[in-house]
Amino acid sequence: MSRYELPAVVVEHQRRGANLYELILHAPPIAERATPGQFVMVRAVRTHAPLWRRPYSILRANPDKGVFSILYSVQSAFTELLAMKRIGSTVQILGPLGSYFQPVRAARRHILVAGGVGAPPLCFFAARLAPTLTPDEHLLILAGARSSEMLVGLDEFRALGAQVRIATDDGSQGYQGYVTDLLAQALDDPLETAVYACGPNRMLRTAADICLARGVPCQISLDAPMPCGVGVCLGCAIPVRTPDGGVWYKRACAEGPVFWAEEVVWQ
Amino acid sequence: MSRYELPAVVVEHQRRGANLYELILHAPPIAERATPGQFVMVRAVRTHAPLWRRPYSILRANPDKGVFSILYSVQSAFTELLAMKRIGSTVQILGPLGSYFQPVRAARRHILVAGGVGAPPLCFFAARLAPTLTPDEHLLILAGARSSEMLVGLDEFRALGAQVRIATDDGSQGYQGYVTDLLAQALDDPLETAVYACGPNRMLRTAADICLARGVPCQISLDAPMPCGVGVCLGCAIPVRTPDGGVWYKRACAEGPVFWAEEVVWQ
Amino acid sequence: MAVNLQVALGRLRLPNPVMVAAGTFGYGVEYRDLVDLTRLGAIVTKSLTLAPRMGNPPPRVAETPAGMLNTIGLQNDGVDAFLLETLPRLREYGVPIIVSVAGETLEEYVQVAAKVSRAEGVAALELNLSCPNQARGGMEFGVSAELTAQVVAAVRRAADLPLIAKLTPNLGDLTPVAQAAVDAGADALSLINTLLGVAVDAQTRRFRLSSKVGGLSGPAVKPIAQYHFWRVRQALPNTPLIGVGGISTPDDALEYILLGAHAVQIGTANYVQPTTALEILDGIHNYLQQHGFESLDALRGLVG
Amino acid sequence: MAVNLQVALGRLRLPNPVMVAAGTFGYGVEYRDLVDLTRLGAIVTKSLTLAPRMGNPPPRVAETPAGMLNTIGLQNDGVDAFLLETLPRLREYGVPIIVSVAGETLEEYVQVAAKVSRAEGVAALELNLSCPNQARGGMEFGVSAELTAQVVAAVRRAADLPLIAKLTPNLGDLTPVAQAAVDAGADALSLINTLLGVAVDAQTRRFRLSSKVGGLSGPAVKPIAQYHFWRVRQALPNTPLIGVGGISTPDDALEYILLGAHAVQIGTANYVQPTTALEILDGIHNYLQQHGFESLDALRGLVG
Ligand SMILES: Cc1cc2nc3c(=O)[nH]c(=O)nc-3n(C[C@H](O)[C@H](O)[C@H](O)COP(=O)(O)OP(=O)(O)OC[C@H]3O[C@@H](n4cnc5c(N)ncnc54)[C@H](O)[C@@H]3O)c2cc1C
Ligand SMILES: Cc1cc2nc3c(=O)[nH]c(=O)nc-3n(C[C@H](O)[C@H](O)[C@H](O)COP(=O)(O)OP(=O)(O)OC[C@H]3O[C@@H](n4cnc5c(N)ncnc54)[C@H](O)[C@@H]3O)c2cc1C
Ligand SMILES: Cc1cc2nc3c(=O)[nH]c(=O)nc-3n(C[C@H](O)[C@H](O)[C@H](O)COP(=O)(O)O)c2cc1C
Ligand SMILES: Cc1cc2nc3c(=O)[nH]c(=O)nc-3n(C[C@H](O)[C@H](O)[C@H](O)COP(=O)(O)O)c2cc1C
Ligand code: FES
Ligand code: FES
Repeated sequence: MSRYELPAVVVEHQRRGANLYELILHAPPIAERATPGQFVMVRAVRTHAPLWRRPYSILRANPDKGVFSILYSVQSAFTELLAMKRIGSTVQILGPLGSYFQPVRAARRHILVAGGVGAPPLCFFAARLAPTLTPDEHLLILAGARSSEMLVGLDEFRALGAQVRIATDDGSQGYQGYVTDLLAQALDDPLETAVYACGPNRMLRTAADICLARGVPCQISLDAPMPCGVGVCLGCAIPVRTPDGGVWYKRACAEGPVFWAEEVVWQ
Repeated sequence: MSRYELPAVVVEHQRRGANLYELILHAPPIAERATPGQFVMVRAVRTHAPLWRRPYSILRANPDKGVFSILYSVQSAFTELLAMKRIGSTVQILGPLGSYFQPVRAARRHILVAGGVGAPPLCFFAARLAPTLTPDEHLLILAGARSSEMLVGLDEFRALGAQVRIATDDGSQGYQGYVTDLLAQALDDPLETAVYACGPNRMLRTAADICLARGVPCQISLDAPMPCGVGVCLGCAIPVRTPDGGVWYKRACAEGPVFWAEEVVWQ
Repeated sequence: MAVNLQVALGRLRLPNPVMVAAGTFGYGVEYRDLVDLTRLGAIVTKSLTLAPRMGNPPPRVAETPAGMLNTIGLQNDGVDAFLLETLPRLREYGVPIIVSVAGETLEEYVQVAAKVSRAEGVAALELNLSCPNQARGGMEFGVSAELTAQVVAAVRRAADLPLIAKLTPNLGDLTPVAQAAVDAGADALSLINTLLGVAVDAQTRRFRLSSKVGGLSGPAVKPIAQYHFWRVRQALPNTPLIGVGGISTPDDALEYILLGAHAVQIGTANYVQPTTALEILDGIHNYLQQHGFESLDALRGLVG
Repeated sequence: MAVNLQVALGRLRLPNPVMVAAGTFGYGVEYRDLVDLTRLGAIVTKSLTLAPRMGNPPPRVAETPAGMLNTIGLQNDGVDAFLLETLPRLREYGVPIIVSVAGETLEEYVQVAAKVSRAEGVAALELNLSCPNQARGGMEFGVSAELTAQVVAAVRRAADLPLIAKLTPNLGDLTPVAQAAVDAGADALSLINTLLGVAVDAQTRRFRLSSKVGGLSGPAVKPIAQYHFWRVRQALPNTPLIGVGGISTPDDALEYILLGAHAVQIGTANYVQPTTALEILDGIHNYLQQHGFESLDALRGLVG
């Protein structure tokens, strides 16, 4: 575990969709150590409201250039302030943090299920996974969003040679309906498949149910409010099954955000 | 009294000194009605901390172009956020507010005493006063600041044909000492003189004392915390003498910020 | 879908639930050029005392994280000047006028209330129980159930107007005071008034307020206000309650309504954005429409 | 000018006045790679109970304006695991360790305290009096002067360590409880713990916390914490007091010291900026130097 708390310079700040922005940050120690699925805690400006840092998944990292980036959508006060950051200014970064996606080596088909702004860690994961695949291994991306212009990272996924299937709530692109419908369909043949998912918790629960029912190994990256991000506040508790069949809490920020689907107790 | 609450677009945002910035805003109704000495209440971003709007004096106004500007120094949370505003973004403006400097028509010498970021309303006043002066009237600016690079508006004052004398605490430009020393000196001959002052309250008190002792009419623009700026909260109380010799409170935002020196009761 | 925003707090009927809080909107008329007064649910005036009051010396206000402290000290023109000069002007807007009544003695409350009740065009009285009680060393009336009952009962007898008791939060448990106020004849309760607070300036090494202690308000207090609101709601399920404290967005107001409020009051937020009450009114209207509620009754108390 | 930052709170001597508050810094070791633990005035551990506790279901935290609500529910590994596994690792840093003791019964406080007092390398105990009292329907021990006195006296007898009583702010007047704690043998007082608060999500129409009510902390509470601090300081001029609540800058800490604090604790701010305590320590040092104070004694209580 190597974590850093440091000011990172904004190298680029680009619009990446209807309401999506990519913030590229110079922070060599983090760029070097980031693993797909991990996140950073971001502090954009010195103000008491919003109070907490916010967690953002790492979208990509270039250790050679010492940069990494995050992708965010402007939703409320924090992201409104984040959107005001100019090139050359700094944001405070704490990271890299948390657990990461583990490639399932026994699988020959890797299905990445991305819901809305859940896509960033899967983009990063796909980018690191693709070059390691053997010719008989497949990478399938199932990307869902409310609407076409909320879809994230499609070009990147395609550039990696992945197959991409799309679902939108409003039918503006691809299948009209939930991305988990596409997952159920893809798992008609569940053999030698592994699933990696990130998105709204409701989607993750459905994805987990689908995979568990079919015996497909599945990793999910969970969302939880995170005051500290480093395991001290115990605010981000996720109920998990203990070996003796009971329930206890793990921390989404420390043991997570990526959990094995069978661990999680949905409430 | 015509006041407006409106979003104003940032037309320009320029560095004007060591830690000084001019924000030029498009807001025709305010540009048209602004009178020197008046201020606007500014809300830069939608956040709960800092909570209050901040009052800023109007530095200049161009009714033809529908723009006016304020000048500020970055001091704490509010001004840090203000400094992040980009051209094309908006700030909420409430104004123009408060009382204004009244040219003393009987005077032949008009002395404007500016302390630090107290200069903006006097710049505006000088700009409106200068063209109205007869050939035998004089405009003298006494500008003080902690240090040379904190001096504001000197070029503008000089461009108006005003005589400018400078005092800095550290002696980095002009006289080393308080600007009120320059005032006392200038009032060796107090005849047919009027004084208009804006700056830290301590400076204003000294200026008021000097003027009152010499029978020189003096208007001062006072600083006070201003939650509302429009006279409803009664937070900005300034003790003043009542006609019957007692003391009562006036509101810095409504009856002020510009008061006649003899009104104010210093505590 | 047409939505109905009218509310009834006992005898008091309001066109909508969004009022402006005492002391944060002047006497009402001050904002007339910036806010369409006719659309407000009600205007609560700044608290009135028998004689004009000068208030406390500056500094009277201090900004705090997401909040502010004030020690205005009840500066006001006195009830007579209000009735003579301000009320007639305010009445013209047709907006329900709730007069906030203050006092340092039981008698002062009664006298102010009696004068107001004889005037025309006042919709209700709100008793500011956070006033310092002269007889008990400046302790707030509202921290004592007994004093609260006395003030409410006495005003009840003196004034035939709907009566709102505004509770102070400066005690551990508000429910006995709330119960006492209702038992003594209050038609509705407003909660909360400001919380006692202190601020220090480390650079000048002084208190930030002339009186050292002041009243805390603003977004910062919302969780505390909602806690007290929720407890009083549980204790008095049938009393109309008015939620006050930290409201600045439609969601803030809706939270109180969900907790069981019949109406809300907007305080400090008026300073930040004078049009807040109207924006909240529009926001509540849209929320009801979007979520398919025909009136506030359907929403009230859903979170309990 | 050399400045001396050492402080003595009765028997408890600390290298400097800046501690991290219970429950906001884990057991201390979690931050070791991000914060130079050896420079802290003291580490207050998260509160320990007799048996391991699972804590409350999520959601456990909610952000509020300039603050946060929490309902962690005393999740902890239990005192035995702490003493066996964590304390030895923490001891290596040489930083004073203050163990926070929690309990749902008087006996639990005593047993936890007794176990800790037999361990090596603990500088003091802090009694978390905001725990729910099982025998009184979950009411906090600390809202009752009588219960507070009982807990403090019993722990005093059971454990020979400097004893800090940490007060709850959830009552109108803390001074009787403070007095009771000191009379019963507390060497020092920490104030305040979190304020009771509620938050609602207007969109989902639910409480934001699983337990509905939680504890409010962060910058928002500073004026309230300083009010209580100031009152207790006046009532108990000779008791060492530790200021807690809303501290995130050197000025915040200095304000408490000016009000008469011997030390301060940093809570919620650790989450926002893990190095806050060290930045505050440096800031206090610079302030003393710039303003020509040789020690904290010269500053303490200048605002009163
Ligand atoms: C491990 C992890 C990784 C993450 N990675 C990413 C990422 O890569 N990209 C990304 O964009 N986000 C990510 N998030 C989410 C991110 O941390 C923020 O929550 C998100 O950016 C919203 O921030 P905000 O402050 O603008 O909105 P918030 O204020 O946090 O609000 C979040 C949502 O709640 C709503 N909301 C706010 N206040 C209220 C209220 N009073 N009532 C009802 N609803 C309300 C807002 O409208 C918004 O939709 C991640 C979260 C986790 C836990
Ligand atoms: C009528 C009027 C006109 C004005 N016109 C102008 C103008 O034209 N230009 C201009 O720049 N300003 C003007 N001001 C002042 C302006 O409103 C702001 O107060 C100023 O910009 C500082 O804002 P801030 O929020 O950044 O700092 P604030 O947070 O308001 O702090 C102000 C000062 O207090 C200090 N401070 C903050 N917190 C603390 C603390 N806890 N302890 C001790 N000190 C603290 C800060 O360091 C800073 O120096 C005017 C004020 C009035 C009343
Ligand atoms: C400057 C100021 C003056 C106030 N004056 C009064 C008053 O005269 N009477 C009263 O009952 N409440 C008064 N209040 C309290 C408010 O009406 C309201 O109860 C409190 O501010 C909490 O609401 P808020 O958080 O929305 O401001 C005042 C509040 C402020 C900030
Ligand atoms: C998530 C969280 C957990 C806490 N746990 C404890 C605890 O176990 N014991 C305790 O005495 N105080 C606990 N506290 C209270 C803090 O120690 C402190 O008293 C309070 O947060 C006020 O300080 P602050 O505003 O600096 O956070 C906790 C606070 C938070 C935010
Ligand atoms: S966010 Fe604090 S423990 Fe996970
Ligand atoms: S700032 Fe509110 S009355 Fe002047």
